[in-house]
Amino acid sequence: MTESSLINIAVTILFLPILGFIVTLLLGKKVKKIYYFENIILFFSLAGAGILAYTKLSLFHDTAITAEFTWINLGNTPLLGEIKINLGIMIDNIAALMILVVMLVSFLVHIFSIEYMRGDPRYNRYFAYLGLFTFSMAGIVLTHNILMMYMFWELVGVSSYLLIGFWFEKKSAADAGKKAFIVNRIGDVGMFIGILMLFTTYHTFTFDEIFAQISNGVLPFNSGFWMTVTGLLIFAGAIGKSAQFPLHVWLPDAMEGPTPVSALIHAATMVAAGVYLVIRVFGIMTSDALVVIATIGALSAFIPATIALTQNDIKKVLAYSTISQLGYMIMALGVGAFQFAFFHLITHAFFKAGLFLGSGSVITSMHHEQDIRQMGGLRKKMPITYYTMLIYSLAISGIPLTSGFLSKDGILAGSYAFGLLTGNSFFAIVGFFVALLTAFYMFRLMILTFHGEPRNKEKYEHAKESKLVMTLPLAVLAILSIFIWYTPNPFNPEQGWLLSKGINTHEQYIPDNTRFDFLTPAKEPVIQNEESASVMYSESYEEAIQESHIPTMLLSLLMAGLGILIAFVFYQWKKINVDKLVDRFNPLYKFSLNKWYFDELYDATAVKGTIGLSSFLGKFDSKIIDGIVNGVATFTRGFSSFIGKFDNIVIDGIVNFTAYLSGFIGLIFRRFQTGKVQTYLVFVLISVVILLFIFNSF
Amino acid sequence: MTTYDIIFYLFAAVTLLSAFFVVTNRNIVHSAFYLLFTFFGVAGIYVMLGADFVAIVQLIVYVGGILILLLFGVMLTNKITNIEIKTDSINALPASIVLGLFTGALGAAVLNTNWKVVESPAPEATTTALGNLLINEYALIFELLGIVLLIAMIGAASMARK
Amino acid sequence: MLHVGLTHFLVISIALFSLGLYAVVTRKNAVMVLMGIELILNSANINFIAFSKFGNFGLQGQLIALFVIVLAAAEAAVALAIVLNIYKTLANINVDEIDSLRD
Amino acid sequence: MHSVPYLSLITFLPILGMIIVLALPKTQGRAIKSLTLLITGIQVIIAIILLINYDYSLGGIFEQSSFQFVEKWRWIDIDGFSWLGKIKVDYFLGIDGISTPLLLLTAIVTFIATLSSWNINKSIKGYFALFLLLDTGMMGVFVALDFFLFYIFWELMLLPMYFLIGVWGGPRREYAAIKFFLYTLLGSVFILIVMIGLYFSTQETLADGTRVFTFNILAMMDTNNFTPNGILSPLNPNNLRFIAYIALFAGFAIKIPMFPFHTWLPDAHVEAPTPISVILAGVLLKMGTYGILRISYPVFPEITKQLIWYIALFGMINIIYGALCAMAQRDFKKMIAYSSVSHMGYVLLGMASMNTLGISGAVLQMFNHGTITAMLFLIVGVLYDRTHTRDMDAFGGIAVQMPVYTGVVTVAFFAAIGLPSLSGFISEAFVFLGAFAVDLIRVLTVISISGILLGAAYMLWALQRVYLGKLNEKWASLKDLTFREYAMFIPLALIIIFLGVYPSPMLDLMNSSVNSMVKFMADAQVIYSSFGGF
Repeated sequence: MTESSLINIAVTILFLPILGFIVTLLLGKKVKKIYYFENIILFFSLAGAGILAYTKLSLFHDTAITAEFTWINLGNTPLLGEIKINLGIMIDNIAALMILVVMLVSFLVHIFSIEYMRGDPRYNRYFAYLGLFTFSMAGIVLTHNILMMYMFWELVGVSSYLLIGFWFEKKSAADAGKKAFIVNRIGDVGMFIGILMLFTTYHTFTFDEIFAQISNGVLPFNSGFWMTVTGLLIFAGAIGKSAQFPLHVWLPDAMEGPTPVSALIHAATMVAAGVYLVIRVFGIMTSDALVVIATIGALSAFIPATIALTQNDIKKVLAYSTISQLGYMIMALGVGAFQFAFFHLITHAFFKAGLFLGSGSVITSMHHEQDIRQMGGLRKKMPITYYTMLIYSLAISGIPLTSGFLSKDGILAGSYAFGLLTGNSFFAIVGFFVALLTAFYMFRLMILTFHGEPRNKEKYEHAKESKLVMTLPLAVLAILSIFIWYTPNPFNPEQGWLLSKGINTHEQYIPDNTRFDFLTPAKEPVIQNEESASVMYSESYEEAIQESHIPTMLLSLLMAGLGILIAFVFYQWKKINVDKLVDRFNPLYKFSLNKWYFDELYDATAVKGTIGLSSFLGKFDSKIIDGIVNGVATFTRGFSSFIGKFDNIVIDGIVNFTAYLSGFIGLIFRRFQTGKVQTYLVFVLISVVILLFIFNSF
Repeated sequence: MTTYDIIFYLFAAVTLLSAFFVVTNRNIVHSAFYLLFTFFGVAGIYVMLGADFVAIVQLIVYVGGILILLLFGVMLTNKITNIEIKTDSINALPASIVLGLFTGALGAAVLNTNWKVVESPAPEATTTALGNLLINEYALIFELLGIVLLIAMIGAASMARK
Repeated sequence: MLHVGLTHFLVISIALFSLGLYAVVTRKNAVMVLMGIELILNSANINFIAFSKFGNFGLQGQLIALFVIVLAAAEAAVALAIVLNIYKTLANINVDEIDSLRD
Repeated sequence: MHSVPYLSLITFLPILGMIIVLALPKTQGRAIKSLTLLITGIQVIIAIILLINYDYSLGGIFEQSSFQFVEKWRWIDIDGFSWLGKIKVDYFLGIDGISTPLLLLTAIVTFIATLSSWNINKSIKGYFALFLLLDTGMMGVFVALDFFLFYIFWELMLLPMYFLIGVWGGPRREYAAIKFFLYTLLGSVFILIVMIGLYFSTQETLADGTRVFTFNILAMMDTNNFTPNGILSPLNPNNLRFIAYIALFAGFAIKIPMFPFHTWLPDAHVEAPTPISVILAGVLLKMGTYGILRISYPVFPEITKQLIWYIALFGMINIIYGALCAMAQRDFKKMIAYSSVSHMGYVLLGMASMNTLGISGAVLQMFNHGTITAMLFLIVGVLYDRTHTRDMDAFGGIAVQMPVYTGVVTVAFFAAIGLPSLSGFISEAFVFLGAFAVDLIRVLTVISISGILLGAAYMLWALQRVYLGKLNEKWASLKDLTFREYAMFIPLALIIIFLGVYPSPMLDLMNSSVNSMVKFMADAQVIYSSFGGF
């Protein structure tokens, strides 16, 4: 297995899904069973991704494999110098792991969808879109330059648009797709500006070349401030895609799409792309930028968690939970706990995808009922779904022996250590508090759905366990949510292969004075290409992490336990009357139930403002600008008619007088005007005779 | 008075008298018949002037063609059954006066002019000479006339057909 | 009376011309107008031939007269077609009543 | 080597077609249409032949030797009148990397427009005769290198356009046609004035050593050719070059159309029949920007340099203003028309950058916008043909009824939004990359980028209102695309996708010329500054 064959595999798994997309889309009408083609392709992609990840991590562990070709070559240009745009593939450990996760989840969702979507009139097209999405996502993961990433970034947005609005007959679905795309675009605009700044400064889009130049001290506009700005602009893309505060509003609406799509795109992969992006460009984030990122992450973790407490739609709860968990990851990046962010990305991908698929299973058996108040008692009817979902819920709450515990604990430890090192313990506090909220709302969801008495008897009677094609993916994901895949020690992930070998860090490339002290390694990095985990942190940070490990673990366990306990007290044992509590804190409840009024706020400001401005400008254009044009025309016409009148009255007056005179004379001669040719001829003759006599020469 | 003179006056009288009747007769069919005599008279005058071929052509074309055409015109534009084919005249008085003056003026001009007359003996037969002229010096005009005739024929036919 | 010469022919020509003109000017019927025109053409022809004989121009005058005859034929045909057309359109060939030109 | 006068052929072939069309009897509608299709098809073939024989290394722009397929001979040559001086006008055609893409575009768009004209039923003969005349005018503008000739072609396309809108248009066609005509005529007057001014300021040296005034555009770029006292000569300290530049720019700006001269466009588009809208947006708008690149820029490099901030400003206004106005429209076609205003703003912005990226982006955007907007107007046309309304709120759920058509629509709309992998993205990205690199207009560029957000907003909104949602029962019997409509859409869609995935062929085509132009503009600053005054 050589590097070039790895590249070949990567290219193959990148382009297989687009082949699936094209074939399935074009033949979808004609061949009923064409969706098998897409599924088979996905299977091969998954196999390729498995081989790729395994080979990369075992054989080429320390090298990043890249391959590129020149896409656009403008040659040596007069003012800008050499301009060449290369596209290419980079496979480092992170990309290899990520592609595996993407393909795995994608494959499972494909399988799940075969049953879930059965009977849909656009069945084949659904799979085609999934293919398009998988292709775009693979592109994001495998690229070695930011332009290509942006391109696939947008393509992911489109496939998300198409899939959210898949049932476009429903207005809410079409609206949600549009909202998702546009809100994402807001972030993308920022990202695009960031890309412009990078390109203008470095004349390349390739990550490695940019990093190399930054290491040499070349900064945008030669200032650390602009480096921060550039980093944050790029991060704006992540805000949009990962549905971070303040652009998180699209994700809950995106739940209008089919549930497997929510699992794939809006839980596991696409929304994680933002995190992936920040990981990719982590090397250019200055300390200021990181603080902003961490703050955004913390807010995004906190706000949706509070909203999730009161939501009644099973998918909405999960959507807000997703935002919250993504906020965790972003916050982890901000506080420098880079590898835990990625770790959490992977574990979250599995258990959140599982949660969504599980909810999908519930929703199908309940005949498309999504309101948890109508459920209850489903545990007996759907045991497999129940137990798998229980595992996911434990994982997301951070209970030991699950994967979620490992990664979440790492993030909390990171923020704790950050607090220790910088004295800023805000992120740690938020982190722990959100852990409590997470445990609470997840178990609220579980209890309301599966425990207790069925609240809607009729639907309950018809509910039954889903078929094997649907439960199998659930089982696979549940198994993947167990700690054992990541580390042998369920309490210390650092010993696992994933963190010790799998996830390597880039170094930070920005000048020392713009980074956090703890991100400055004590010793010089050894060799450029050699990636090893210890490169980026200072020794003090290592110590702080060690120090915070035990307290974090205990505290987070406490929080999770507390959250679960409260949930049981409220909903299972009903020791406290929830309704009374709601009445008591009605404003707060309303605030949370209405999602902090973000939609209303944006509607009232940005949307109304833009539409107002546009309709104003539309009127302005047709009334004022066009009015001026028409006014000029009218004026010209008026002026010309005035001139015409002047002409008529004064100038023409003179003429008319002459005319009148001649008319008077004409009056006399009018009699001659008979219209009879012969009479004219007589006049001619008369004239000839007269002339003859006048000029007579005889 | 030679015989030539007598014959001349005869023809002149025929021509002018019949022309007068053409002009003054109120019955249009009669006018047409008088016109026949006028043409004969003119043809005679042509012979007097030594233009025998033109005289023949005059007879053939005018008498045989144009007059028939005119008669057809008369008959097609008036209902045959109702032979109220008399036509009035207008402007008779002023026209007479003016034309009188006009004729007087012309006549005065002709009579008062001292014409330089170079009598050329008329050739015995003009046909050959005219033919030569037509296909040599005047070939183009000859051709053009043919075209004009063709066009006139087509035009007349198409106009009358509508 | 003198020996018949150029002047005689010219006088006849003038007389014919005047009579033709009179017809053209005074007669109402369009066919009559055409007849007048024929008279005028004939008078012109007499002139041509007379000058041809007395002016020593050879046969050219006669030739022109021939041309005139040809053109007269063409003219008669076209004019009659027009008259017929007018008659069809207006049911009238009285020239004095056809005065649409006036308006 | 190129003994075949391809450029004359491609330019005057439609005239030949027009004569044949005029000779054909009125009743032969099919024959007339087929003939026009044949003629435009041959034009596409000629354009491809040109492309195959094109030498990518030659720059063009300012020297005749690096133009290709040049045809030059004396056309008007008057020396007889002493009071008039000598008037010599060349028949001078040639193409370089800036005009070739547009020539190709014109050929393609005209061909597609012919297909789309198939259901014209009102006096077919007149329509296609005018259509072909218009074709000649458009081709001529892109190949002419003599200002006089350029102007003739420029005017030549005005008249057919007037009639095509005024006779075959919608209910308010007379108003729209007059507005279009007067507006463009106003622009033409500006151009004419400047043309005459330049003529009397430029002298070309003939082979026998005498110097004569010239309309040769390339000669106008060479500072050696300026007369000392010419009114537009930089050698004249009291020259009026600044005013002339503004006038010329305004003349071209009307055609683009640049804010605030854009109001003829929505009216003309709304009233024009579909194929004419396609040509209007696909080709005619490009003439404005092409004129600026071909004439304003290299003839007045020093003033261009002074004014780039304003050009960029107007570009920005066009982008944002056009987008916001588009958002406010209910009329589908009007919305697309305003989107054209917005998209042409990118061209202006790219040109203002005066570097390779920006100008390449601008030229590419001209081409891409030509294809994309052609597709958009065809899309409206398809819907209008079937429903006879363009009110977006009257539709809804068309996607259910016409899935293939909606697929096409999605491709076109996303191309207009600037989705990567479709051609619109590349040109917009290049424009922004180029403009961002210039310090002076960076802020404007950043503001302009919000245009891609607004673009997405109005396009998706329209997509939703017309195609998504519940099917309006009124349209439950609509038929999906016909074979002819496939033939219109598929080539355009393929071009859009191909250039989105692999834009290099087009960029390579223009690269030498763009570089040569950038270099010329940069070098000219030095030369012109030596004249003083600036």
